[in-house]
Amino acid sequence: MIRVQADDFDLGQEVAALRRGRSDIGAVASFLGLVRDMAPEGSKTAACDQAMTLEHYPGMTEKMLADIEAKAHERWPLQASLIIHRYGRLLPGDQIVLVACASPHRQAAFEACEFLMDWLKTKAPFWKLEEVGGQGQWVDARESDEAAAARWTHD
Amino acid sequence: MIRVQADDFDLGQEVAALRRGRSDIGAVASFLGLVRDMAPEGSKTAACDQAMTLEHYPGMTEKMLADIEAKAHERWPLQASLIIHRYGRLLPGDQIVLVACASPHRQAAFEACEFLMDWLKTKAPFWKLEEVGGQGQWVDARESDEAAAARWTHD
Amino acid sequence: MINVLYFAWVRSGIGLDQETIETQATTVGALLDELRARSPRHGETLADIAKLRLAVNQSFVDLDAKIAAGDEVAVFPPMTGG
Amino acid sequence: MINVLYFAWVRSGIGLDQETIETQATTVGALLDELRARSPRHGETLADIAKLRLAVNQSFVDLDAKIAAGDEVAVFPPMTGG
Repeated sequence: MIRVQADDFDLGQEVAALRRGRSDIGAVASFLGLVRDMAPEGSKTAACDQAMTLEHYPGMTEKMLADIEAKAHERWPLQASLIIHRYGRLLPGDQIVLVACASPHRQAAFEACEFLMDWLKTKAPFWKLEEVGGQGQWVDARESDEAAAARWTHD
Repeated sequence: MIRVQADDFDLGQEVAALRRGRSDIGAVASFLGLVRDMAPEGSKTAACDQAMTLEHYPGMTEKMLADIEAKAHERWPLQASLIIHRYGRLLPGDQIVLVACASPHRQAAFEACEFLMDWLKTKAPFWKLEEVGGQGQWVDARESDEAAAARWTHD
Repeated sequence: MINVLYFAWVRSGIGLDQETIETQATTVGALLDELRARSPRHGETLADIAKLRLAVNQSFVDLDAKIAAGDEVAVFPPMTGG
Repeated sequence: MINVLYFAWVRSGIGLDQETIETQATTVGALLDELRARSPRHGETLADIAKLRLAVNQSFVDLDAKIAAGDEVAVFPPMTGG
């Protein structure tokens, strides 16, 4: 299941819903991505003077997340999965993204969860605008994210 | 932090406690291990006629879990971590173990979480007794768990 | 008529989140050339193709992808979600 | 005096969860030999060392580990937690 929303979410409730009424799941791996302090090392800008705005491409975002999730199900024996990604204005400490994968065994759950995060970083149309002390700056894509996504196509 | 307990736990509350009051955490990877249906494929034994009893070595369990957690902190830049392992009689669908790792970046959080699960499987003194339709049987250790733990010592 | 969407710094650079273009262009590359000529802001923002990603009807494409009337074309920077 | 603890099928095989042993053994291996002689159940349960794991004072050890009066020795199967 995928959800793209401005609202916050509750990790415990989401994973509980994934598991509800089932006794065939042995493992649930999950990942929570959070807004970190954005001020440069040593800067005096307090967390309360920082914000991150997540812009996305409505329609394409849902399509890409559903594609990514389907790819994970083709590749690993997943019993259930969930991707929630927020958009809008967030503050340091806020939740951005949740990925959870359920499988009979732990390795598939872990690998699928990492795969989903790696692919989501490079395929889902989201962009981050960081505001620190009133200055807004678009976050550059990281080469390490491209490399992390590429590792799933070379084995 | 480690906890060995008979009582159940709440994933959402535990991860919230790990994060509380912090804005330097970018990633929380977590793993939830559950009791699965134990009846052989095709068997008619209902989930309600199954149970798993986890026995452990009080004292040594806490010591080994604390050792494993300390090893993860030496190896990855973790900001917080948590291992909760239950003992006693559990039913299909029940929670057995929770591991959560917080880090500025996702790769360290994922790797440390997998490392903790792999080491815990082979180093923490727990033993599972499965009861299916009144028959009790001690679960054999899996060679794949030994292999999974060994991969962390060969790189 | 092609509907063109802009996101992130492409949107703020051009100063529009979308515009509808009358064009004879049959590829995304040809459309981009036309877009660059629309204003100095368009020209500057769309100058370096290496910094841009393209989608037609919500699928990633290259410069030589075909376009036709009614398509939705999007121009945006590399993604930074997650 | 050595306090010996048994877990899982070692416990149910021997029928005890712990016992206190008067021994002159100075290694875990020698202690195991003495334990095997205590009863047929001990002998059978502790027969195959490949199926057993050993700890002294809550640390894993091999058969040649030294033991001394007051030590806590534990005998159990490979672990199956997690």
